[in-house]
Amino acid sequence: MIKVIVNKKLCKGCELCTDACPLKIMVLGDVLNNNGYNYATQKDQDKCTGCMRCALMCPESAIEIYK
Amino acid sequence: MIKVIVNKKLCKGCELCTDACPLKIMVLGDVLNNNGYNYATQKDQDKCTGCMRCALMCPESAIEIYK
Amino acid sequence: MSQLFMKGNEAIAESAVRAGCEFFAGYPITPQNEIPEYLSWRLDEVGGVFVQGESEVAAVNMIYGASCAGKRVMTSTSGPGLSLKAEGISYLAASRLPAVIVDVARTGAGLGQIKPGQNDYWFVKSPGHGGFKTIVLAPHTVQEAVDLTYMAFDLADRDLAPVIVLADGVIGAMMEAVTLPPFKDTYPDKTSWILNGAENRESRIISSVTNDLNKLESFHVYQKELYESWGRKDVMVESFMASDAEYIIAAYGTSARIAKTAIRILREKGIKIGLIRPITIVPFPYEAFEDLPYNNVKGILVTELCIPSQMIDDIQLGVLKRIPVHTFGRGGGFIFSPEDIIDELNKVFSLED
Amino acid sequence: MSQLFMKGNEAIAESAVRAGCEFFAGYPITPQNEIPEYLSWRLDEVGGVFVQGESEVAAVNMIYGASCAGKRVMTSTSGPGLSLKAEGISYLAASRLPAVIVDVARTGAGLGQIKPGQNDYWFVKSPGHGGFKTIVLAPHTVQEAVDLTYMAFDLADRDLAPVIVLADGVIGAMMEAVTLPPFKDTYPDKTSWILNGAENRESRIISSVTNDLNKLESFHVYQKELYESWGRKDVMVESFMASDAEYIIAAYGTSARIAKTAIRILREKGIKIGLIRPITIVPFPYEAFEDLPYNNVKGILVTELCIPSQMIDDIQLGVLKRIPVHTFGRGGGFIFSPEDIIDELNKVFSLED
Amino acid sequence: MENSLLIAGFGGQGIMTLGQIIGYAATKSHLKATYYPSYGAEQRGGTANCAVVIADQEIGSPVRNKLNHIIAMNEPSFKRFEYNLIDQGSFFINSSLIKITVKKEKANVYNIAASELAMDIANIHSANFVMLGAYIAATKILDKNIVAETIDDYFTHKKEIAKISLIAFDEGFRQISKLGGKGCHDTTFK
Amino acid sequence: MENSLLIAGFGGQGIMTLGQIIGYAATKSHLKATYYPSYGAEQRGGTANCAVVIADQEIGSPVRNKLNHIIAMNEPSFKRFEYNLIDQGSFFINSSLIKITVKKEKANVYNIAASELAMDIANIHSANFVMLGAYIAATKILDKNIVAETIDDYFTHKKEIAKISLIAFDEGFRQISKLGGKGCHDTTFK
Amino acid sequence: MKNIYKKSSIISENAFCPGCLHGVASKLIAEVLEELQIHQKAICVLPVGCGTLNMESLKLDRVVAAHGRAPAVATGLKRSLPDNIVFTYQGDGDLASIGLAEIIHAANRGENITVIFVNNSIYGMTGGQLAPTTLVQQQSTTSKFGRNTSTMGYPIKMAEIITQLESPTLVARQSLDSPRNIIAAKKIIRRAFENQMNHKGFSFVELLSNCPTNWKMKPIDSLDWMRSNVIPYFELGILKDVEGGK
Amino acid sequence: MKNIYKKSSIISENAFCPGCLHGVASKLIAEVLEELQIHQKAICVLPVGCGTLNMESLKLDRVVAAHGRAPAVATGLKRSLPDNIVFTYQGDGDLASIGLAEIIHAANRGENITVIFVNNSIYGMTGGQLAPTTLVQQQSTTSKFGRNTSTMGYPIKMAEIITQLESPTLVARQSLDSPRNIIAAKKIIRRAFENQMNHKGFSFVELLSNCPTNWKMKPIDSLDWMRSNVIPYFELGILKDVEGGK
Ligand SMILES: Cc1ncc(C[n+]2csc(CCOP(=O)(O)OP(=O)(O)O)c2C)c(N)n1
Ligand SMILES: Cc1ncc(C[n+]2csc(CCOP(=O)(O)OP(=O)(O)O)c2C)c(N)n1
Ligand code: SF4
Ligand code: SF4
Ligand code: SF4
Ligand code: SF4
Ligand code: SF4
Ligand code: SF4
Ligand SMILES: [Mg+2]
Ligand SMILES: [Mg+2]
Repeated sequence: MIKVIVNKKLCKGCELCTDACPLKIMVLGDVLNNNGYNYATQKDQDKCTGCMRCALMCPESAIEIYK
Repeated sequence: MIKVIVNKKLCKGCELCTDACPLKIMVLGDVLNNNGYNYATQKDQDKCTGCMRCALMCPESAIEIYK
Repeated sequence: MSQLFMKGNEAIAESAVRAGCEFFAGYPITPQNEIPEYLSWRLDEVGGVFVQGESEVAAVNMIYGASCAGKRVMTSTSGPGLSLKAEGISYLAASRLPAVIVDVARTGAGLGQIKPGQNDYWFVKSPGHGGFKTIVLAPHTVQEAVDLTYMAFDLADRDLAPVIVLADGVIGAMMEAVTLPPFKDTYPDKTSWILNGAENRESRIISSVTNDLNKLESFHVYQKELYESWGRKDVMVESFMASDAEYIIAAYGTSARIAKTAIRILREKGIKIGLIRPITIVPFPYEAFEDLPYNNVKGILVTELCIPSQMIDDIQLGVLKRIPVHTFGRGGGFIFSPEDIIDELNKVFSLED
Repeated sequence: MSQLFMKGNEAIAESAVRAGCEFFAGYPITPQNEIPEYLSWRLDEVGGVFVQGESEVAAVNMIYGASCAGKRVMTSTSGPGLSLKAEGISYLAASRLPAVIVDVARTGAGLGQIKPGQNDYWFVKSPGHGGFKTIVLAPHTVQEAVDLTYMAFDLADRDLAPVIVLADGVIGAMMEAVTLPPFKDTYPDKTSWILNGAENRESRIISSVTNDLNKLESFHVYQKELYESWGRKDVMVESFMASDAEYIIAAYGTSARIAKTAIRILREKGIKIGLIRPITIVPFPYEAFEDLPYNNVKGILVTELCIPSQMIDDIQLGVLKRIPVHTFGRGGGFIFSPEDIIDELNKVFSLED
Repeated sequence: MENSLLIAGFGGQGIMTLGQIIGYAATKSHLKATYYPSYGAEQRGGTANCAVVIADQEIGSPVRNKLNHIIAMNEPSFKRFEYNLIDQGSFFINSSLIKITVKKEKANVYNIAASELAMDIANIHSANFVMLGAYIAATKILDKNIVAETIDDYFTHKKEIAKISLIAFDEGFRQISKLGGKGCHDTTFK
Repeated sequence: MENSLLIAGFGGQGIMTLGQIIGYAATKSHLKATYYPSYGAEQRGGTANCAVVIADQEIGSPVRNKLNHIIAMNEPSFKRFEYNLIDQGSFFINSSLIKITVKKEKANVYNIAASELAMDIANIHSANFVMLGAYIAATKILDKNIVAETIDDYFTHKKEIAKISLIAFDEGFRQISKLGGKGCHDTTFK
Repeated sequence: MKNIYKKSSIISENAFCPGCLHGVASKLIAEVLEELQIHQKAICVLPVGCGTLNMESLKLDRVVAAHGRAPAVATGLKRSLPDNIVFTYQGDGDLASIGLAEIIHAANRGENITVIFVNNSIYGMTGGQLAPTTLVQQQSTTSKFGRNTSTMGYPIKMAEIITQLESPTLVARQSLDSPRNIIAAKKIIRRAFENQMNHKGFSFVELLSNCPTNWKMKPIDSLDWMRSNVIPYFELGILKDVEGGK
Repeated sequence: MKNIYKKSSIISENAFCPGCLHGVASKLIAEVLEELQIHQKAICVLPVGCGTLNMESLKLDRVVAAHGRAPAVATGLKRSLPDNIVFTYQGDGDLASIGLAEIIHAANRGENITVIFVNNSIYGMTGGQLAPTTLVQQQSTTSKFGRNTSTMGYPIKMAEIITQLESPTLVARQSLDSPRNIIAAKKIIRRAFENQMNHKGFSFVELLSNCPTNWKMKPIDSLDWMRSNVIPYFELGILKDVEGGK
């Protein structure tokens, strides 16, 4: 099982992870974080292959992946 | 006939012309000019081929050549 | 004349265009970026030349070259960039080349902060090696920034010398209504000294070096006389509610306009206070301070957007310690408010007691 | 101690080595070339580092880096090079980095001439943007150049600040007997602030910028206090035959030693004349002029190897126009003689009448 | 008359645009005006703010710490400037993003759900104009039509934005005019 | 005692070497000394000169325009400095290159055919040491042996040059000692 | 569960704009230094530019150099502390414009330092002016109508210029636009630091980056623009790699 | 009799040391300008260095730039006076050390100017310090034991670096050590000025020169040294020649 955790405090809602995810399962949520950004979440955890593309791409190091 | 004239006022006695002359007929004289330099003269006018090497080489443009 | 609501930096740039600036070279630095940005397209429109230099060093030397060609030239920068231009400004002065240099000052030495500050006062008093001075004009409103920039070109051409317009981050970044001056259509004739090819005339040299030491010394004597002449005819100073004042605020640029608000508030309370505002930093209006009615004036507060005070010595050269002179400033890019000035006045002079 | 007959520049360089200078970066410029030339081999001998920078800008930033590492560092230059170092000096001051900067002054703004001059006085009073000061030490003999250079390293380390040694072309180029100081063997501990890798400690930053404006403002307040403390404890001034003097020559560096000869000549004629010689230009010895016995002193002549006078304002801040102050100088690289000074004294004060 | 306004919020909320438009409109109205953006490192992410002074005489300081009016677009700026408001000053609050209540006494507080209203109109980016409408309606410091004209001029090359902005402006104005309406309530003299 | 000497000539005539050696020798003799080279653009080709002051007390100015002694190695420097000599001052003239006579009155003039004498010894480059010998002999300002030692030290890594220089120095000294000898005549109080 | 990707412990919340690849460049450096276990010996010389923002977030010894002068500052540091790891982090305005002489001379001297060059084709920090690396026809606030080659010349290829010099031992260019290129970038950054550890001399890594704020694009669009405009002009790859060093 | 070689009328007695090839470089420029009949349109931007000595002897409009900044000054002049002929005359300390950024950026912008670069491998004017072009092992007053590549790097090849850039249209290197090379040098100088007349953009001519004074050699020995040391390192030839220009 793969677990992708987005640190909502760090996320700036840039969407680079959503772009990088080959399965397009990273998306921005509706809620703003303290800095005023819509932060990213993984919408379909089961599909995730743990390819780490999202995490590699994230400029904020906001994504941690567990296996 | 070739005439090589050294402007003794300009000459700094650097010997570059003496080095450049294939016939080694440019030499430094014994007398100092106003700036304290032994200036160059042509010692064997007849041999001169007018090749202009001496004049080309002279950093002071001190050598004029007539033909 | 219609009024336009303009950003200080852009107003300075447009004023330069109207003053006939034909060549500008600069390098980005906050808080003056709108000057090069504006001129990058505006000069093209009027047939002038804009070059973004690879550095401030290059930029100042580019205007050096264009000034040799007789163009009206300008460069602009802020603190760190002014340091890098020091050698070039010294060369301009020593080569007798007119140029306008705008410094939109920020706070702090080193990189400091891009926040406003009046931190370059000491530096502009002799902005480079070799012992020279330039006229330094210090606007306190956007309108004045426009007017002084416009005037700077004429002064530069008159003296064949660089002239500095010393603004600060507030003046550069703020917007305010201005009336722009008309386009200049006549300029001083420079054909007698510029470089444009030695056709039908002797060849010329523009140089800050000469092997003729007597000539060099004559130039130094000329410089001395020039600076003295500035003191006689180019001093500009505003006296604001100062004629009957018992207390004087001495301030220039942004801190002067803040002081004006403080003075209005205090005058409403019946306190006799006024402002003496140097408009020219060089030549400094020493006389305005020398000739104060010392029987009436009780004290002076020098307010600047920097710590420590940089203007105090100039003030004392006029005041000669005859009355107490205090200083008040904020560093770190903070801007004091009119209320802060009032508090300080109360502290040092117990004004409202 | 044995006396060595040494060239000023080389003596300065050797003194730096003995003061523990471990890193020097410079760029050639006359009349200080013997400093980098000497250090290029000498530092290697003592395990230090010499780097010829690609420019003065690079050189000052190299010593900035080496100072971050805790080394005792120096750079040297003359006029135009000092302008190019202005930004770096400002960074050193704002980043609280110790460094010694030697300026062997020449004449004229721009390229000027490599002949001696005391032309950088104005400039070294605030040699860069942002409103900072450095201590400025001005030797008048080769021995004093040695001693002040030696001391400069300690002052720099004490204040964590750049210190300037302001010599001139005469001091740099002349030879004179000197006694060299011993090699320093203890240095201040810098381990609490230098960069050497964050091993077993928190990581550190050395920076002239901070986003914490309060911290920046505190630094500005600290600067103010530092400069005030210099005024209290670091002022150095020589009073030469001045205690009973009716006439005072004010001069520093080479012009002071020329003045000494003039004074000896005049004293032999019974004229009561003396010299006040600022050894520190910053902090300036205002008190020496404030506290003159004004009932006795009739006038002051400021002599400098430059035109116009650059020290006059500082003198007036002490004298406050209580007695006549005249200035005398030569520009263009000319050196006045003792007789020239005497002539000028006669002219302005009718001394020998 | 001399009135100092501070507009504050996140970078990207159109704070600067608002300040400039008020300045332009004041100039058009033959009033004196200054606009001063607080520029600085803080612009990246953090708060952005600008100061606008409008007066009928020469303006001294363009930056004030005693404010007649505040338009706060987000919580951090709300907190930062709350105590700079003078007594009897007016506080315009984007209640969509600010959930704290004004602690300061003697303030006129206008809560406008600007972000939500803007979303209803087109998108969140016109929330600033909703606030502008409310501000003009409540303070009457400038003529509504002149402000509207100014908005139109400002976006002269961006007709679509001009249209949306004007709708948002009207909506904000309407909220105050109909006082007590949805998302807006007057909490004077709390 | 305070004595000012100026040495002047063409670049390349060893002017600076001479000045420095006198300074070293004075220091060795426990006297005060300053040496100041006139550096500058003029070094390329034109004249080179240096000032040497020797004294038994602290030296003020290292550059004087009233000179006790002048050593002139060529005509241009002769002309340039002639009038800086004080009355009763001494003028050492390389008469091989200087064909003008001293116009100044009240001067001790020593004409030494230094270039020629040097050429006789080895080459023209030691003409300066011939002058030095004459200078020391005539003025006795420094001890002959100390000067000779200093020359030896100065060229410590150039034994050949040291040797020639010392011979030249001796020759110059001899010229004055035997006063009135070849190429040297005393024209006091002309 | 095993953590297979986590934030490097030597960086904290950064101050870059959303989607700015400065964040990626910085985290790669942090990761590499940590992996090589040299973060406690490392000294980072920051530029003036958006890279300066690292001063709050990179937990290493750091110094902020004057604009363009990082290579000179690094020279002073490394010559003083030859056993530490000294690197510069510089933008394209900083390195290729005002600091051109400093970078070329540090490279030419073969200083044993590592240079990380973040090339985003623009002056980010000051609001989007023309950089020496701005692409032909690209708009900026000082080239409103696009870069005009006849007055502004062509984008400078720094890696190619550095390669011309004798001393540098590793010169490479990579891009940060995609996970695949980020992996390659990390690899070459690692090589560049290993080079320094092995005393091989000067290493230069150019990283193509973006500036969504001043390019006035959404971050994801900026990546597309990089792929279709930036990368084709600035070819990726290792330009010089002297095995064994000097 | 016909005069077949005479002094150009636009130079007078120069102030260089005896045997210094600065004299040759200067006279070639004078000859070319006169032959092309552009001396009355020409403006010479002089450097700080021994080239400054031309200020007394070159009878053209001249300006002395700050050390290293001649290309920036020339940019200002040429942009202001596009119909004049603007050229810089620079030494190797001036151009390749302190002024490196200025020359590369002027070249990169493709300024329509001509650069004459007199490379004598040393700082002449200031008395013989190490220059960026000083040869490996060559002694100077700041490299007493010879240029040590591990701390001072390698001699910089400016013509090669300029060639890397897109904009320059003519880049060449010649030597002044012999009559034959002097003829070749004159030819390429002529081409470089023609290039400017034809609005082809930036031309760069590097001329290998000597400094007998600071090399501490007799002038004729300095020529030998050039032939056996300098020329082999700095290859002669035309490195770039874009026909038709831009
Ligand atoms: C001497 C000097 N000149 C100019 C500036 C202003 N300045 C700050 S950052 C910067 C350039 C930033 O561009 P770049 O180096 O490309 O970095 P980026 O922000 O794009 O990462 C400039 C010009 C300065 N601080 N100092
Ligand atoms: C800013 C500045 N730095 C240094 C100098 C001193 N300086 C004068 S000429 C020169 C270098 C000369 O070398 P080069 O450019 O090679 O010319 P050359 O004399 O060899 O022809 C230097 C460093 C100066 N005048 N200005
Ligand atoms: S890449 Fe990172 S910062 Fe950007 S949206 Fe995804 S998690 Fe957030
Ligand atoms: S690990 Fe791969 S598949 Fe999973 S969310 Fe990230 S990018 Fe998508
Ligand atoms: S080359 Fe010229 S200067 Fe040199 S010796 Fe010959 S004529 Fe004289
Ligand atoms: S022209 Fe030729 S042959 Fe005649 S002197 Fe000159 S070099 Fe010799
Ligand atoms: S301005 Fe550009 S380079 Fe700077 S942080 Fe923002 S996006 Fe990145
Ligand atoms: S110092 Fe060297 S380069 Fe300068 S003129 Fe003399 S020989 Fe030529
Ligand atoms: Mg960039
Ligand atoms: Mg050279």
